[in-house]
Amino acid sequence: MPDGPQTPTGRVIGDVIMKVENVSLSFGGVRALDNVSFDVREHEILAIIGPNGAGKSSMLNCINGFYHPQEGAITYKGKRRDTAKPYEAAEEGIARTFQNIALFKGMSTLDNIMTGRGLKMKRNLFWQALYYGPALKEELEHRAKAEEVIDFLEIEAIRKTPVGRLPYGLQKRVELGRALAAEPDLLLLDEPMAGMNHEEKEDMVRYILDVNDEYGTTIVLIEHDMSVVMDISDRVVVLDYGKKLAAGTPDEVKRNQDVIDAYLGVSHD
Amino acid sequence: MKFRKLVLATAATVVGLGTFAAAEIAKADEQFFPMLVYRTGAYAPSGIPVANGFRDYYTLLNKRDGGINGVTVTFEECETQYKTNLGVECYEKLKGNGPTGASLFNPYSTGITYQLIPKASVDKIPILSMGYGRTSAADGRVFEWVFNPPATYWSQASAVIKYFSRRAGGYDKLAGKKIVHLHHNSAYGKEANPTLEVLAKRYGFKLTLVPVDHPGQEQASQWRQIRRIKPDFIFMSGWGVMNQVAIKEAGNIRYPMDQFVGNWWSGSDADVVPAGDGAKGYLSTTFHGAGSDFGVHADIIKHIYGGDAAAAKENKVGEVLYNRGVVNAMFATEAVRTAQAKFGNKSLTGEQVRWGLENLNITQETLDKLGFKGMVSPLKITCEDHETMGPVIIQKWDGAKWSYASEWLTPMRDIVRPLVEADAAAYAKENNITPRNCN
Amino acid sequence: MFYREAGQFKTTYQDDQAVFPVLQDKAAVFLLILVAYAVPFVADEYWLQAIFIQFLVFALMAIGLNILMGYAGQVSLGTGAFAAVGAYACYKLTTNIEGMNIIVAILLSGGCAAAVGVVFGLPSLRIKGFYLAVATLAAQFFILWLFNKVGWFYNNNPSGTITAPPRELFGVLITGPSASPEARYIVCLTFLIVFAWFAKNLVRGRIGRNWMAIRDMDIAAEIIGIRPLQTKLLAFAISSFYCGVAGALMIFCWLGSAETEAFDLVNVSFRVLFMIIIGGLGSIGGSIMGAAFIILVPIFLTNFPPMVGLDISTALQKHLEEIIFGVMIVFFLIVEPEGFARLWQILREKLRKWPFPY
Amino acid sequence: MEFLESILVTPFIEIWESPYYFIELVLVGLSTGVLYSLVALGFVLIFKASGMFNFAQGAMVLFAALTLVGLMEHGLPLWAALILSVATMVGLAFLVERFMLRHLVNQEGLILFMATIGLNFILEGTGQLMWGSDVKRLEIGIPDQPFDILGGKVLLNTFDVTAAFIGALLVITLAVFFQKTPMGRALRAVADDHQAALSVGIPLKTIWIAVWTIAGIVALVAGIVWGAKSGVQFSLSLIALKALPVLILGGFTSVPGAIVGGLIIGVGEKVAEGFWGPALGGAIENWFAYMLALAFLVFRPQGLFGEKIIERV
Repeated sequence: MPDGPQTPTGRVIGDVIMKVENVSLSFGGVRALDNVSFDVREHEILAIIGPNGAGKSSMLNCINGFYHPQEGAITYKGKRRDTAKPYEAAEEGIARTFQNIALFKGMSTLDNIMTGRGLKMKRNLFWQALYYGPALKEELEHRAKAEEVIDFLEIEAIRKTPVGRLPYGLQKRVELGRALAAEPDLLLLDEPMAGMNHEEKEDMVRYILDVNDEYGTTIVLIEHDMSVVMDISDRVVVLDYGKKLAAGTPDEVKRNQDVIDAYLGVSHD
Repeated sequence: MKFRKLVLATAATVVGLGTFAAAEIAKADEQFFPMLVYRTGAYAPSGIPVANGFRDYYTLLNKRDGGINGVTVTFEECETQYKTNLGVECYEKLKGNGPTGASLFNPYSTGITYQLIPKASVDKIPILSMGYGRTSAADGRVFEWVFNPPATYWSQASAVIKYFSRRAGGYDKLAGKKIVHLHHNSAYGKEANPTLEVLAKRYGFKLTLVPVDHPGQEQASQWRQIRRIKPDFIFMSGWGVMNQVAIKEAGNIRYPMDQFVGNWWSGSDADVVPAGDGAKGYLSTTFHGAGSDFGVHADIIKHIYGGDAAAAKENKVGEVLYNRGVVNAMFATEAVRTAQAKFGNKSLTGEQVRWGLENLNITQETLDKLGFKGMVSPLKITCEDHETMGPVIIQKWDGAKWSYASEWLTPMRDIVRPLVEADAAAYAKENNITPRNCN
Repeated sequence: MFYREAGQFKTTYQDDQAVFPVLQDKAAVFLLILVAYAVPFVADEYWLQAIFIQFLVFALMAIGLNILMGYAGQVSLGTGAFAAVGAYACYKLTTNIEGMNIIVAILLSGGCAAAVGVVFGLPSLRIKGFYLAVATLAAQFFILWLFNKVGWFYNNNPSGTITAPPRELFGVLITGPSASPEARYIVCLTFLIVFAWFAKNLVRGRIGRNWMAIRDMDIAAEIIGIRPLQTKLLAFAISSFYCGVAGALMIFCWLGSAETEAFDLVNVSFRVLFMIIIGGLGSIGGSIMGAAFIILVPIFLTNFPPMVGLDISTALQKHLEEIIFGVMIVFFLIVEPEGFARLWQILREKLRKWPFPY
Repeated sequence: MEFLESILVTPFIEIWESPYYFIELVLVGLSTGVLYSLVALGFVLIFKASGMFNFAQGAMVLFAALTLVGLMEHGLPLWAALILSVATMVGLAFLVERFMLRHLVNQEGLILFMATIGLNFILEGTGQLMWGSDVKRLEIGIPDQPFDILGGKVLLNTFDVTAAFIGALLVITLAVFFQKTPMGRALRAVADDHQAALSVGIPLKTIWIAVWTIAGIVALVAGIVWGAKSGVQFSLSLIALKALPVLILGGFTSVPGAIVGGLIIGVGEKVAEGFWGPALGGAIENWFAYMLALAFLVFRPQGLFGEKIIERV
């Protein structure tokens, strides 16, 4: 599937691929992010955790250009990206899933996944109108790629079903499929396991690890389930009230006094 | 269950559509007159009296005279709502009716007229657009199939300027006068503009064109503009609700009604009645009398309404646009009568009726005989001149009825005819038509 | 029973992505096209001239609007204006350029309409839903005003109307008054079939998916790399192109002559909107069915009473027609809000199973 | 160049040079604007309560006015005809709820919109079927006399002023009703969240009937005022189109937006027609209103009184 560097099992964490430096973001008077800094290394799985309203989703939104931070800088692959547009993020290889499913409800599973391939398809309007020759060839090639994703996520049976009719867990899976179809270098997952039962969670964890493992995709995820976070992430960033509380390996974070306070509700919640 | 019903309904629709297409009746010695009417929609207040006028006159011919020289008059209405697309449908639906097809069409809409003009020569059915439609159709050499007697918008405009000059005390007094043309912002409303511009140049009056968008419910700013200009005369080419609002607004700025002249589509009862007392003294052009005091009305009330004058009034008998329908129907049937003299007293084709129109010569005697004495001027159409430039007269609304307020005004042929010929020539060139020779 | 797809297996993705994957469908569509081409040999002039050509023109326009609204989710009420651009452009092209092929002229007119559509599509980046719909009314009113006001658009003729000049294709007259209804019908039919096919191709490929993505969730679409402005503008351009071509055909093959009034809001923009809502948003076939419904039902209602021998006055008949038409619209929306396209789908499902209940 | 000057410079000089003409246009614009607000309010009420973009509002104006004038033609005095007309609009509200809204709960906005177009046809057809398509004169006793102000420099009309006053009165009544009464608050609650409104025990059915009734009465008043001006006839249903730019400007759900939007559009189009019209060839009012609204929207997509939309994912 993706052309990224193939890492053997027992992945090698690479260089810093993205740097978040002193990012601040506010809406009106509300400060959603306050001077947050961290970095993401190639091939790693980085988890962002924190209580509700800590600014986790806002952080992801800043990374893929949906929000533009008022202060600070985000550098991705050596380029500033805090002022870029969302579609530019996609063009640079950043894909994303959403906390509240953001699938295209009127389209089938297959079409949803095919939209993920859109950036890689080049045939112009005239060929497309004819649906013949190069356009047809291209369409079929990408269909094959999309089918690989479908196989990988084991959603063959719902290929032609409009996603609006799928159960929640499957929708989450299709959304992951759409992100994967883009063959991203950096995958942002916003609570991929929220609202899932135990088995669905296990499946999802497996897919995430497989993606990371097989294709070397760098993953930044937001997750509430601590056991999952501690199990799969290489490093963890903790946000609270828009501020970075702590960062480090799961073990380090677990022992951090501020984090324990925040989670045990000393300060709030 | 629901689903099954739908299928049945669809099937019924399809079957229904198929059968009525085939329906066709043929009878001998009938002359068929199609009627494109608008009894509903935004322009219904104007459309209803016109349609009633046609209907009553056709019926009258059958009841009083037993048809035209024994040939029964038949007619069928088709509702256009003054819309072009429905006009096409009605035209296609009616053009083949009757034993010999439609005699002629009276579209009663500028848009539909334009639309039918090219078709007329192909389908060989003449168009009689009485006082509306394409002005340059007056050039019979190019527009063989279109007739627009007794006068066109351009002729009318020249007659109105003539009237203004008389009010001002002579053509030389027009210089420096301010005249506003308040017009419907459509092909119809703009029609008089070029002629007025030519006249403005010739007589040195200052012309201001003030358009009003469809439907014309809102004219406050236009009238404030007019108040600022303080024109000596206003000429209006309005239609539908625009007329009523304009008359009301004129009162609002205290504009003297006797300097405000509507064209012949802006001077019907429906235009002045809603404005109430404010409309008293309002002027408009016309080419036929208003009211129900003419011979033909007596016949209509007698033969159609059984002498019941109230029922006749209910049906608009005597209103300006009703009378227009009657006059138009008379022109149409007289054209058929003229053609019968050549082709025999039987059902005539559109082509034969066209000949009748082109040789139509309505003399004063004919008018007297038909009950139109004093209502309309004699008229003679020729191969070259499909318009005749008949005289125009100004009528005045006194709050209850219309009455003549000027002498008959003849349009300025020397100005209008060259414009007509130029436009006709341009049309001929654009559409690869070789003008015929009338000599 | 006869509508079985058992045994028709798809072995390639290409087969699987065909427009009509089921053999019977394919056959039915071919048959339908054949019948459509055979219509001129049986239908009389009234049907061809007043109804079928009108239907073809409006079906094309409905496809255009459906691309914009049904697929790209941008509500527009400017259809009439875009059609007018096509019509006036075609008039200017054919009357001012000697010997220009009429088909080329019509296509170029579509191009002009597309350009105008793009300009009026620009606000769509910031305005959504009904607000956009009302904003497109600005296009509707402004463009018609312009064509009415500026004499250049109608070659300064004093009548202010445009008239289709006679033009030939392969030696057969297809526009102007002398062109036979049959020839005009065939031209319009061919345009409709070809452009319906193009539309179908566009909406099942990348471009169509991008449109639908923008429609369903514009934020998510942008985040997976779909440029909202380009995608929306492309939808406006293609949609307006269709409307422009249909507008040109409207004057050149149907009405023959018109002023701006022929393209007004109620007669064109709203009418086409009804067609796609009744037909089904996001369905090419639905657009065609919707056009048929909106055009045929009033004609049926007008002709029905005389057909069964009822003699009622014209006005009464028109009022009844309006009321029944209104009731039918409401009824259909209650029974099947997703339009004929969905109804057709249900019918197909039933057919596949018939005569077995499951 | 000359053209640009005629639209960019000359009008402003003219405004400076003829202030009374300008004032007159503004006043006329305000009095028309109030009536636009009135029609727009009908839209806003229904949109707030049922998420329905009621295209039939114009037809309701026609229908209500036709009913009133039709009854008066049958010899009823004004007050009796008024009561019966109001009763008719209430009946209409019931019918709409029973046969339309009830079956269309939770449908998409566009479907609801289309349904109101169906209703539009029904009302236009029924109104004309019952009372005919003729233009009818409506005399309700509002004095119609021009009068001078500012020393004869500016001319106004008692009818316009009275009509504006009636419109303003109704608009204020409605605003108060929405803000202060329990019913009004309930309506606002429904607009914000159907489910929530249901859960606190407000029957949706009652609210729909109430709101359609109010919209019907608003339509009746609009119909009376416009009808007295130009005669009651089919064209009344077209004034709905004049309310649309007001709606975009003011926002579909904002009562103050409809009021202020109406005034802005009224004044804007009159002044534009008066000063820019001559240079552009006139009859620019219609598109100018839409262009004004459009230009405004591009800079402020949330409308006049809407809050800034923060998109979330």
